[in-house]
Amino acid sequence: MKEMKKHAVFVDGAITPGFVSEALQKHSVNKNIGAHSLFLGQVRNDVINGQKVAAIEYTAYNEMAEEKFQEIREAAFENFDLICMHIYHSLGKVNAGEISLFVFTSSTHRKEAIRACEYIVERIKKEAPVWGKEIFLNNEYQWKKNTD
Amino acid sequence: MKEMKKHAVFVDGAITPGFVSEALQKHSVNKNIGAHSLFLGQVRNDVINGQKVAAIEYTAYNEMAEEKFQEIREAAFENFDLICMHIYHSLGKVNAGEISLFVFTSSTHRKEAIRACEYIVERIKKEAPVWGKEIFLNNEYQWKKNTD
Amino acid sequence: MNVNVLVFGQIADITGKESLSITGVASTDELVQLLQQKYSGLKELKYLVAVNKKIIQQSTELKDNDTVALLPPFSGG
Amino acid sequence: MNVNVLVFGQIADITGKESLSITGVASTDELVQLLQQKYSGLKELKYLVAVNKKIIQQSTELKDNDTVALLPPFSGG
Repeated sequence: MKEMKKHAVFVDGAITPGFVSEALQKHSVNKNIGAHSLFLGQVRNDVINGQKVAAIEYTAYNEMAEEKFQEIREAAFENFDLICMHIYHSLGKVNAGEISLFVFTSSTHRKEAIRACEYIVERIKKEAPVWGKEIFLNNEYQWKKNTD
Repeated sequence: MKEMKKHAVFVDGAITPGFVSEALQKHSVNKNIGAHSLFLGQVRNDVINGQKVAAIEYTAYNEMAEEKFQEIREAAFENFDLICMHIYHSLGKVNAGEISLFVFTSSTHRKEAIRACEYIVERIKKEAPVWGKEIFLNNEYQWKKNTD
Repeated sequence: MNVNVLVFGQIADITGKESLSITGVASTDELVQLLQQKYSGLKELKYLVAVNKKIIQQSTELKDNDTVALLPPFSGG
Repeated sequence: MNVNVLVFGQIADITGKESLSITGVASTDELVQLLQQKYSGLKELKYLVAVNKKIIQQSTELKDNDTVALLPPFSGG
């Protein structure tokens, strides 16, 4: 039986720049990596109907999301020549200007890393059962809509 | 006369994970950014004719390279809907496992950031007058060849 | 027979809670009809239905203790 | 008339120095011929020629104090 390594994806609150640099630092020991591609989603303070977004509060169908992230992970390794990859997504409140999604792919060559990263980001946006509640400065809210 | 802002690209030695996190941190104040795309080139310890690469030593035709980076920068802003972009490239010795190129694009939406980042990386590889000398563990060397 | 129903996002706003326990429905179509009677706001919303974490495209028979989730459009990232 | 010649990478390995001062050449073709006589290893190398930081595709007339660079294939990043 193939053992499935567990990969934690959900992070409580914002993903910090320090978290990103630690992730990078860990990969310096893997000296057959030639290219890293990183995507970071940052919360915007959009103005919607005159109200400014102060934060997004993320919730998820955790068990289903974890299975989906695992499925995306396996598909990425199957479709691209990757050495490693990581997905981190916030749950809970993330303020405007903070980071809520971090996708990190590493490969021997740049094109595989870049394409895999984009592939993973697109699948997460379309397929991961995660919802963002846009909380305005006046404490009202609306449910976020993802653009294509 | 249009004033041209100077953008330092060359960095002495390796680009550290801490440098990357500081760059990210600085962009948290820009709250109309929704997506960052980062490319990081890492030096591989390739084995070539039985010899393992220990480091790459980078040299450049600095004045021409700076003009080329500025040209790529302007073309990126013209072709993509970017909020900001940064290029950092090492000069001097960078050990295997360390980072020698850092391209950083930020946009409102993910697709523009991702595509601009790839565009910039490809142009740097093809057009920037920079040379890497692969130094082997036994102190012999050869001049690096970029793959397509 | 009992099924667990999980709701998320704006659907949870309508139901006022994130999970419901429903008895006496044999299929997802029956379940959705029952929920629409109970929560009329549900009719105006777009959502996918998942049974035991798998998204279904057409009405699916339900077994005791199945988990059905109503998933409004995803907006992660 | 004097031109400054800059060489890089494996070309600097052949010349043993990174810059040369050359007099009495009127065009880039003349300059390259002179350098190939002086450094025969140059004939086996691929390189581009830049005059005052602009890459040229064909022989170009040189003026006093122009800077000509011989650029082997780039390998940055």
